[in-house]
Amino acid sequence: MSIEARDIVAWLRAAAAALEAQREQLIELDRAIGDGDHGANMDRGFKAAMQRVEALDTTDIGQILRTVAMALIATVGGAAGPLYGTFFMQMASQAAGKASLSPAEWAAALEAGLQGVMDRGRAQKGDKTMVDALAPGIEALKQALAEGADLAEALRRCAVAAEEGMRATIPLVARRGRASYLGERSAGHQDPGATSAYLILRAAAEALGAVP
Amino acid sequence: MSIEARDIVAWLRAAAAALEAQREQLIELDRAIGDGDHGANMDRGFKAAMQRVEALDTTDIGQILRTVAMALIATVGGAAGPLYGTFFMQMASQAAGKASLSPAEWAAALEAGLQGVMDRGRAQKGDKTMVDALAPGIEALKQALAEGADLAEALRRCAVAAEEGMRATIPLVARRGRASYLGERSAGHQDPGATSAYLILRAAAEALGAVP
Amino acid sequence: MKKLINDPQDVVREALEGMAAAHPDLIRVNMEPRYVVRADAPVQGKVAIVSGGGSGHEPMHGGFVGYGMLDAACPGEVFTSPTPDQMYEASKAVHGGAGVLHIVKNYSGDVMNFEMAADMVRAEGIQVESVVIDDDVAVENSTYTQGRRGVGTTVLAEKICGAAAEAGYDLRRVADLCRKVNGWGRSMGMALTPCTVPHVGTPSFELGENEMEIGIGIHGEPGRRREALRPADEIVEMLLEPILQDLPFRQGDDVLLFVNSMGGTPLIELYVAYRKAAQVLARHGIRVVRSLVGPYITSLEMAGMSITLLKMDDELVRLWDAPVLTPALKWGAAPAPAAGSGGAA
Amino acid sequence: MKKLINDPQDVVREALEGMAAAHPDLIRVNMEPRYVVRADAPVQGKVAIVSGGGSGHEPMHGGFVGYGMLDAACPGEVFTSPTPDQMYEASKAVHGGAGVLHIVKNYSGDVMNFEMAADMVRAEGIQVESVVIDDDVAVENSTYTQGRRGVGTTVLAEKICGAAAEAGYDLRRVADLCRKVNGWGRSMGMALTPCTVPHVGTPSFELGENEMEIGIGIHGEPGRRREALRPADEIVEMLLEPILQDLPFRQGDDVLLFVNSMGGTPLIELYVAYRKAAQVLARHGIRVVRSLVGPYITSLEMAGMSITLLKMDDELVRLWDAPVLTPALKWGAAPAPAAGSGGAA
Ligand SMILES: Nc1ncnc2c1ncn2[C@@H]1O[C@H](COP(=O)(O)OP(=O)(O)O)[C@@H](O)[C@H]1O
Ligand SMILES: Nc1ncnc2c1ncn2[C@@H]1O[C@H](COP(=O)(O)OP(=O)(O)O)[C@@H](O)[C@H]1O
Ligand SMILES: [Mg+2]
Ligand SMILES: [Mg+2]
Ligand SMILES: [Mg+2]
Ligand SMILES: [Mg+2]
Repeated sequence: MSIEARDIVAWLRAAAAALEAQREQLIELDRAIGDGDHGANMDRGFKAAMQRVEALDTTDIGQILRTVAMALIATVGGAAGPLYGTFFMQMASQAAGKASLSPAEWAAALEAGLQGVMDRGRAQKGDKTMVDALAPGIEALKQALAEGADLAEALRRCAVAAEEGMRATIPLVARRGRASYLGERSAGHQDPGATSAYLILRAAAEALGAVP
Repeated sequence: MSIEARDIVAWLRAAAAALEAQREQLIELDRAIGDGDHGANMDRGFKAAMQRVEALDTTDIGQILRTVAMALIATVGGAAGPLYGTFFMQMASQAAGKASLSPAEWAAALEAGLQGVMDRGRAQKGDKTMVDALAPGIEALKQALAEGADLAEALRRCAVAAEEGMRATIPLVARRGRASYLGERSAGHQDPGATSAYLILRAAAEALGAVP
Repeated sequence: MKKLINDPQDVVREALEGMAAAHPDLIRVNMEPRYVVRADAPVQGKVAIVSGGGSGHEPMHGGFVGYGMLDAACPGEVFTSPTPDQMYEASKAVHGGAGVLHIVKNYSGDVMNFEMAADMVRAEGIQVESVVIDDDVAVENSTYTQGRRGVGTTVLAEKICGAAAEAGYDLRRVADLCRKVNGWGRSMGMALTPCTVPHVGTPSFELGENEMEIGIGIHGEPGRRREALRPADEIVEMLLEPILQDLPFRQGDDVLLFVNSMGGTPLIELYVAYRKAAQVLARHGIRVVRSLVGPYITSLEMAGMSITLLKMDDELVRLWDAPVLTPALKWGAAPAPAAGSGGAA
Repeated sequence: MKKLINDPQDVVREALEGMAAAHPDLIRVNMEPRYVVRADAPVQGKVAIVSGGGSGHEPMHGGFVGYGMLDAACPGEVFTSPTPDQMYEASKAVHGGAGVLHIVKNYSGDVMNFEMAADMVRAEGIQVESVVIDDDVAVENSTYTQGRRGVGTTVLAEKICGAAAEAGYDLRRVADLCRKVNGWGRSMGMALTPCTVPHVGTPSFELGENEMEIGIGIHGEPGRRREALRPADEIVEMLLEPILQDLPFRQGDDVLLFVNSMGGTPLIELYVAYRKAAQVLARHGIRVVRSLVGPYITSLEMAGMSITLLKMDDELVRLWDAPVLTPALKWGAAPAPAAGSGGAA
C-alpha cells in the first residue's frame, strides 16, 4: 500500500478536472465575498501545472510536486497563487527524491504543506480561509491512519472532514484575505479557498482511494 | 386696430407660458434628432426675458423687444439663443421708439425678424429649421392683411400656416443645425425649433387676437 | 440617473467652483458671466486664444486653460453653446494687445454665438480671428448643409495654437496654423452607451445590450447608424477606414494618433484600441510620431471612444512638444514658476 | 457586458501592447513575464522602485512608470495580483546598484506574492525593502485581521518616493519616506455602479437605481454598507468624516486633496465633489496646498469616487512638485531629452 509517482499525477489530474468543473461555482463564491476570480485563477493555474507535469518524465514525486508549485506560483496570482504554491512546495520538500510515499509519508507531506500555507498567510483555523478545509481534512487523515484505517478509508474521512470544514466557514466572519474587508458582511457565505481546498483533497480520495 | 406696448408684453407672456407648458415636448423632440436641450433652453431664456420685461416701465415697443433679444442672447445659448435673439433684435429695430404698431408695421417687424434668422443661420425654407414655421406663418399673415382680413383673422391664419409648416418638417432631412448630422435619420421627426416658433406665433394669435 | 451631483441645475456652476478650488495656480474662474482664464491673464503681447462650448465635455475646454494652450474657455450649460456675452467678456479679459483667436467647434449654436461675440469684441477695437473646427468624418461634407462637426481635432488645435501663440506667432499666423491643423485632422467616434444630461434625467438615446452607435458626436446625439456590437479590433477598423479614406493621409505620412474616451470607457480599453489602431496605420505605411490616449473630449459618462488622426510636420511636432501647463494637459517646463498639479503654494 | 475589447482573455496583454505602442519614449513593456519598465532602465546609482498589482486599475501602475516615479510595474490579470516571477524579473531589470523598493498594496495576494519575490531578489544579492500601503479607512484596523486595504495613497507614495529616488535618497531613506507617506495618507471610496471583470462577464455586484455602496475597495468587491443614493455633497461628507476622524489630520495641517474617479465617473462630477471637499476641509481649518483630480486608481468602468487626504510637509510638497514624466502623470522638466505625450521621436 504505497503511493507511486503515477498516483500523484492521477491525483493532480483529478484535482485539475474538479477545479475546471467547479470553475463557475468558485467564481460565484468569490464574487459574493471577494473579487470573483478564484475559479478562473485556480483553473488557469492547474491547467498550466498539468501541462508541465504531463511533459515530465520522472518518478521523483518531489520533482512533480515542485513543478506544480512553480507553475501555480507563476500563473495563479492573487492570494491563492502563493498559498497553493507554498503548499505544494512544502510537500515537494518532504517528497524530494522519493519515487513512492507510504500513507504516513503522504500525510506528513500534506501537513508540511498546511504549515506552509499557515505561515505564508498568517492564518489560523477559524479565519475563514482555505486553512479551514485543509486543517480538519489533514487532521482526520492522520487520525484515521493512526487508528489503523487503510489509505482509502483514511482519504474518505479526510474528504468528509474537509467538506465539513468548508461548510463551517459559512457563518464565520473573515479575518484574512479579501473577504475580511467586508467585516460582518462576510458572514453567511462559504469561503472560496476552503472550497477549492476541499476539491483538491476530495480528488485525492478519488484518485488514491484505489491505490493497492 | 393697433398693437400697444402692453399687447406686446401680453404676447411675450403667452409665449413664455406656452414654452413652459411645452418644455418636455420640446425636449423630447430635440432628443430625437438633437441633443435634448431645446425645451430647457427656451424655457430658461423666456423666463429670464420676462423677468426683465416685467421690470421695465416703458411704452417703447422697441425697447421691450430689445430687452427680450438681449436676455435670450445671454441665457438661451445653443443655436436657438442667437437665432431668436436676432429675431427679436431685428423686430426691435423696426419698432424702435414706437408706442404702438399698426398691423402692417407688426407684420413688417416679424418679417425683419425672419430675415435676421435666415441671415444668422444661413437657413432656407426646407432645411428643417424654425424657418419652416416662421416663414409660412409670416407669409400667411401678410397675405391675410393684404386681403383685408382684420388682425385677429390674420393672426389666426398665421398660426395655422405656422402649424402646417411645423408639421411639414417631419419628412424633411435636416440641412442645418444639429439634426443635419443625422443625415437621413433626421427624417420622420418634427423639428424642435419649428415647434417653438409655432408656439410663439400661436401665442400672438391668442394674445393679440382680441386687440381692438 | 446615477451621478455624483447635487441639484442638476447647479452642476456646471459647482464644477467650475471645484475647478477654481483645485487649480488656483493655473486658472481663475469668473462666474458672471462664466469663463475660465489662465491665472496670469492677460499676457501682454501674446495672441490670446479663446474657446468654449457646452459643458459635459470635460476636461475640454476649461481643463485646457493655462500656459501654452488656451487663455480663456467659456462653458455653456451641459451640451449647450455658451452665449456671446461670455465670449465677449472672456476675450476682453485675456486680450494682451495682440488680438484674439476664437477656436470654434462647428455646431450651429457655437458658430452663431461666437459670431455675435466676435462682432461685439471687434466693436471694442480688438482684432479677432475665428477658426471653425470641422473634423468629424462621420458627417458628410457638403456646402449645402451645416457641414461636419468639430470634435477631437479641437483638442490638438488648442494645444498646438497655444504653443504657437506662446512662441510669438502673430494673430494671422496663429489663425492660419489653426486652419492648417483643422485641415490635417480627421476624427470619428462611437458609443457603447448613451449619456444622461443632468437636468434632463433620462438617457439621450436607448441602446440594446448588443448594440452600438457609430458616427456619434459629442452631445449624446445618436450617431449615423446603429450596429451590432463587435470586437474592439473591428470597431477600430470601422472608425479608421473613413478617416483614412478622407484626405490628407498618405503612405509615408507622420501622424499624431489620438484615442479618446467618451467619458465612461476606461484606459485599459483605450489601450486595447490604440494597439489595433497602431497596427492598422503601420499596415498603411503611416508612421505614428506622437500619441494621446485618455478622456479629453467627452460626453459626460458615455462609454465609447473616438479616434483622431492629425498629419504632422516638423512645425506641428515642435509645437506639440512645447511646454503646456493646464489642469488636463501638462508637460515640459514653463518659464513661469508654476509646478505641481494644483493648490496654492 | 459592453466593452471595447476582443477576447476577454487577451485584454491585459493587448492593453500592454497598446501602452508600449503609445509611449515608446517613456516605457518599455516585457511580455514574458509581464512587466513595464521605464525606457532608460536601469538607472545606475538610483534606488529602483517597483510596484504592481492586478490590472483594471489603470493608469495604476503601468501609467506611473517613468522619470520621477516608478522604475517598473507588474500587472497581474484583471483584479488578480501579479506573480513573484514578474516582480523578480522586473526588479532585476531595473536594479541600478542602489537596491529596490517594493511598494505593495495591502491585499493578501499582493503581499504574499511580493514577499516571495523579495526573497527571490534577495537571493540574487540585491537589497530589497518592501513597504505595504494600507490607507483605506473603510476597513477597521486590527492586528487580528488582514488590516486595511491599500488604495489612493499608493499613487501619491509612488510619485513622492519616485522623486526622492531621483533626488538621490538611498534605499533606507526612500523606504522610510514611503512609510511616512503611508502613515500620513487616508482614503475612502464609494460606488454608484459595479464593474464587470472581462473574463467573468457579469457585474461584480448588483446595485439598485437608487443605491450606492460605501466603503468599497478597488476590486469590484462590495463595500462596507449599502445606502440610498444621496446628493454629492452628502456623499463627500460621508467619505471625509472617517478620514478626518482617523489620525493624523488636525486644524492647521497642510494636505494634498486627491479626488479620484473609479473609472466611469467623469471629471465634471469629480469637480463637483472636489468643491465640497475643499469646503469641508476649510471648515476644519485644514489647508489644501496641492490637489489631484481625475481617474488615477480605478476599478475598470465602475462609476464612483474615492477621496484621499495626505498630510503634507515641506519635504512632501517639494517631492510632489518635482518633475515627473510618465504616461499618466507628467509635469516639470526632466533632465532627459524626453517630451511630448508619447510616440517615437
Ligand atoms: N492570508 C490568507 N491565508 C490563508 N488563506 C487565504 C489568505 N488570504 C486569502 N486566502 C484564501 O484565498 C482565497 C481567495 O483566493 P483568490 O480569489 O484566488 O485570491 P484573491 O483574494 O487575491 O482574489 C480565499 O477564499 C481564502 O481561502
Ligand atoms: N442654422 C440654423 N438656422 C436656423 N435654425 C436653426 C439653425 N440651427 C439650428 N436651428 C434651429 O434650432 C433648433 C435647435 O435649437 P437648440 O436645441 O436650442 O440648440 P442646439 O441645437 O444648439 O442644442 C433646431 O430645431 C432648429 O430649428
Ligand atoms: Mg479572488
Ligand atoms: Mg438642442
Ligand atoms: Mg444644445
Ligand atoms: Mg483577485
